[in-house]
Amino acid sequence: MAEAIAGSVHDGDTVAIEGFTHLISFAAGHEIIRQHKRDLTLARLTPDLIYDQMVGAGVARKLIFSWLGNPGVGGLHAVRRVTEGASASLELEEYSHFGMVGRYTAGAMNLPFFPLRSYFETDLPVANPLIRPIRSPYGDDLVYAVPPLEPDVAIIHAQRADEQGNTQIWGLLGCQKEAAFAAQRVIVVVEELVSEDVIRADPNRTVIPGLIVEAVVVEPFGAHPSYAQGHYDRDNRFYIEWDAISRDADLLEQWLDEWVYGVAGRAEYRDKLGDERLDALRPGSSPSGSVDYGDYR
Amino acid sequence: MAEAIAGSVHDGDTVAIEGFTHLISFAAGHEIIRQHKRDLTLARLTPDLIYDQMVGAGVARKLIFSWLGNPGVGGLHAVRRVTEGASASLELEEYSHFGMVGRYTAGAMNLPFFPLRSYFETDLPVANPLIRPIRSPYGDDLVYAVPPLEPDVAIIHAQRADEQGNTQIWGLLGCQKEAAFAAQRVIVVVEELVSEDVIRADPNRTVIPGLIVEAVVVEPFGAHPSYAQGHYDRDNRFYIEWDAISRDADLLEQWLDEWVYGVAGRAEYRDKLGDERLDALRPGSSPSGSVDYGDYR
Amino acid sequence: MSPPEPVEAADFSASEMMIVAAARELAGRHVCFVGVGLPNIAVNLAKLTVATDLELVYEAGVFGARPARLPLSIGDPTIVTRATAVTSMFELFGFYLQGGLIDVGFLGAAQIDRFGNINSTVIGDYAHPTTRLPGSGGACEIAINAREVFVIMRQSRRSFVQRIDFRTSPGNLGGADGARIRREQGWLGAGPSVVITDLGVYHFDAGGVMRLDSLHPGVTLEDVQGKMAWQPAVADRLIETAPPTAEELRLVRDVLDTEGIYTR
Amino acid sequence: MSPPEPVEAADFSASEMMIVAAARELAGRHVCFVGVGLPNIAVNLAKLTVATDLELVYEAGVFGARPARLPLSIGDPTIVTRATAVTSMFELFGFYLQGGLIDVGFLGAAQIDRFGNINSTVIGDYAHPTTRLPGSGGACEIAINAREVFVIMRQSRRSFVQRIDFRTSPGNLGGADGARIRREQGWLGAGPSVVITDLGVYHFDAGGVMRLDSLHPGVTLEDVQGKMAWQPAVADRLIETAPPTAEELRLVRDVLDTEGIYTR
Repeated sequence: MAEAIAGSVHDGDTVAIEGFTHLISFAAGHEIIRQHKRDLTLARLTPDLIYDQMVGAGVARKLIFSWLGNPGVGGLHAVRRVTEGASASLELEEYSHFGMVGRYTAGAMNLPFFPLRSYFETDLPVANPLIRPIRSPYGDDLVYAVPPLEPDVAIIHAQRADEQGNTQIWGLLGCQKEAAFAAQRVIVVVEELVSEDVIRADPNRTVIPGLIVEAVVVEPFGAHPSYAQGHYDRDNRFYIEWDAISRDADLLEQWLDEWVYGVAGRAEYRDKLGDERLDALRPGSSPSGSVDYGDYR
Repeated sequence: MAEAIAGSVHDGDTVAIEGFTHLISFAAGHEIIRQHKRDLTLARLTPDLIYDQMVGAGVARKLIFSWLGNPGVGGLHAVRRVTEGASASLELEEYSHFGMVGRYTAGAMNLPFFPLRSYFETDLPVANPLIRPIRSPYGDDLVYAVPPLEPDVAIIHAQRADEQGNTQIWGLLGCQKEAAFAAQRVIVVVEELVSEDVIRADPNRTVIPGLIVEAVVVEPFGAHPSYAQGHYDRDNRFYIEWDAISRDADLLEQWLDEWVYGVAGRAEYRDKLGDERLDALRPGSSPSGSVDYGDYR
Repeated sequence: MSPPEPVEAADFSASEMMIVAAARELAGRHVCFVGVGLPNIAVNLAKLTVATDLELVYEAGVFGARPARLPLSIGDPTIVTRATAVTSMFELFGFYLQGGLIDVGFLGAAQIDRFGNINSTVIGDYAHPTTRLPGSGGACEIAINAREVFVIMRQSRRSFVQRIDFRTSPGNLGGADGARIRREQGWLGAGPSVVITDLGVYHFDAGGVMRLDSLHPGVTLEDVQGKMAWQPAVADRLIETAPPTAEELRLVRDVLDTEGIYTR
Repeated sequence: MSPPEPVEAADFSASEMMIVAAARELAGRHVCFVGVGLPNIAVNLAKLTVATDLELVYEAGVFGARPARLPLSIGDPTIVTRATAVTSMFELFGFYLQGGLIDVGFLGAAQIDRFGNINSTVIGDYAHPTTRLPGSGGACEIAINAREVFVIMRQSRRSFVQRIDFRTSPGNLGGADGARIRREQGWLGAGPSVVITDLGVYHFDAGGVMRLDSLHPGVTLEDVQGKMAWQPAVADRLIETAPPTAEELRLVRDVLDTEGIYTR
């Protein structure tokens, strides 16, 4: 991971660590903090705890987002500290969920804009002049457009990939695929490295082709406290604990010292969490069953 | 099938029997012929043999398409007879593949247009004035737009569905999903009706939700001479035979008499083909393997 | 089925009353866009009572969820396992919501005005807010594309305001012109149809203005007036919300939120 | 590796020469958009010889195909089984092709002009054609978005024409202005780079005009001139195409097209 981040993430880059609740690469976010990256623009529909930690650690100059919060718990306090009041210092570029999805999609498709039926009669196009009206060439329909978003780096956590980076995901898909295709460089972080044969057995399950992947990093529990469908549950306890930690800048700094700067990497973080806590997150089994692609020769 | 077609397909409708080489519902096309539907607008990227047969049988007034041929063999002769020369009587509305995909996508998404980087400096926008330029609201980029296509009926062949119409497909996906979401009514034709439990075991495999499905028809080998991944191979022999049949209007009429009008439905068609021919199309096995979604309680 | 037992007002919490009132409003609805928290419980209660055919679409990309436990986040893995379909967000927002398949969307709000316009972005000035709220998420497009919108929120002078600080999600706009503008601009949604608070239930009149139709048991009109920044329109026949039945409470407490996470 | 044996011109067919010449042109290319037929064999031959890292993207939605037999149609199930990824056509055309991941696209043509503009739509008038051809399929967007385009076609006075009847796929447009227009309009593709026929191999000069660079063994300049409707530009050093090596022929005949479906 250290090598992948050092090689692909540079100061000033636009970075997208995507994942809607599911498969958020906390491991990559922590490594970015450890490497003291600066002036990053962080893009993500739901900045979530990982961006709160990164903002708290001072790596970010700007957020591009659609929903800013600790889902089910409350606000992102490190972000609030630098966005509220006269001293607001973090730049915000704000859309709706579908606007962000449209931005990644336009980026992936090399389109100059993506049209959507949103934003009518709201203050969002006022707050963000990049949200612009566009008229249909078929009659009078006016819709809104968002511009393409092409991150320098997309970091995608997944259940498994092969060495070439052919990556398979099941469960919530968010907009990881769109973000990856939109990005200049893609880092894939997986629970499990598998042989090419495992991937080739079920090609419809492949979400990201190795073609666009720059690095594959193996990091079991690399999404914790987010989750990986079938591997472990979301650690909701930490989402609640973070509320108190993040309300106090000193506590947050202590937390970073202990859990990010204080560990060499994810293996140490896992050890520190301990087997008991991690084992408690493992779900029972619910197999997909197998389908037959047929052998045609 | 007879009931589903009688209930959902009306004279004058726009009908999309989709599928890119894979999963083309010949069974539905033949039933439409048997029921003497008239003045249909037939939409499909690749009209293929099924639309050649339907045009030959006189059900169609118009084609909306992007590639007109018998893939790997040659032309569609029934279509050519009514599109060439002074007596051309079939209306054509012509796009490129991506234009057709964009049309279905705009239909599915309730967008007034879909933008794409195609058609520059070609004669296609001249031949089809529905292909129109549109300027990006971000600088000078000019791209082309296609209008939404919302068929009255989409007919989708699939490997399996449950009784509610939750439908799973593996192998080539074409633009069946987009066509189904774009359509007013959806008929799903499947190789196999399965219990809800089979579908629910692997929710990422579901391509079409029962929510938008009007009828589920069970019709093994219903895509023949097209194919169903894992179930049977494409019957390439028939694609070659069709070339000679379709070149001669009388031969084509005889073929329809024997294989469409002359059988009550797909069961009789299968019997007529015979087990030997069908068995020869069955592939060996190539299982996908199973993934674990995890049981979270 | 035996007739529902009467239940005393003291026997349920304000959250439980909100959930039950919201569930009842879902009678006759077919497809619902679900967020986590109170709406999730309300929708599942409706499915067990007044709207057994209700289909649930979760923002995270899940159709036909069959959660084995109460989902604790909007993307809880329990809504994925044994669902009928899991989709990308492109498809969820594009094909399901913007495509017109959603009958009812639920929204919360930090501020609402009498026309049902909603702010969930900032309190104060946008560039230097006193409180930075989460922002739209999907709310903006839900407000525009869901056929109707249910709002669930607690009521106070700070939340029921004369003028919202930022319009995140459009409601009936300026009131009487709302329906016309929605129609002319080709929106799929007719806008907010009901607001359920801890004090009562509101619908909207022909002019697009919120009207108090029902007071929860034990709540007075004065209580309500004390917790909003305008003088509410009140129904000619203001009624008392029927309290939760024993069966409704049993379902909420013993089936849907056994740990009382959202309902205490 | 032993040096390739010389092979006599009589030992191979015109199709085999086209396949071998096309495969050699793929040296140094990384990602190729594949159609069925001759291009499919050429691309697979290149992967076994001059471009072992070549990645194949099939129009039907397949990346990393590993066909167990020669695909007989563009959507043959054998390209799906044991591929690395299978995608929708939305994604294939949107993310792979328009997204700029394709280095080389192959096109066939019914008519081509000296600037590499292609017609695969109609012969004659569009409304009342003498011959109705298949139309664009994906050709139009391949011509615009693939970084470069290889054209494979048989040559005749009816196919190498002064003026094409319909422009389905843009090449170098009017010639010298082609590159400028492509750049100004933001096209990803630089246009056609090579035309491989049954008689020879053409590239394009700085003015965007097709130039004969190589004659297949046994073909004369007069043969070529007799099968095109304009006087071709000819390379200063017109060479003879190196005939297929024994190894190239072995691969085509014994591995890629064992039944000789496309190569006889």
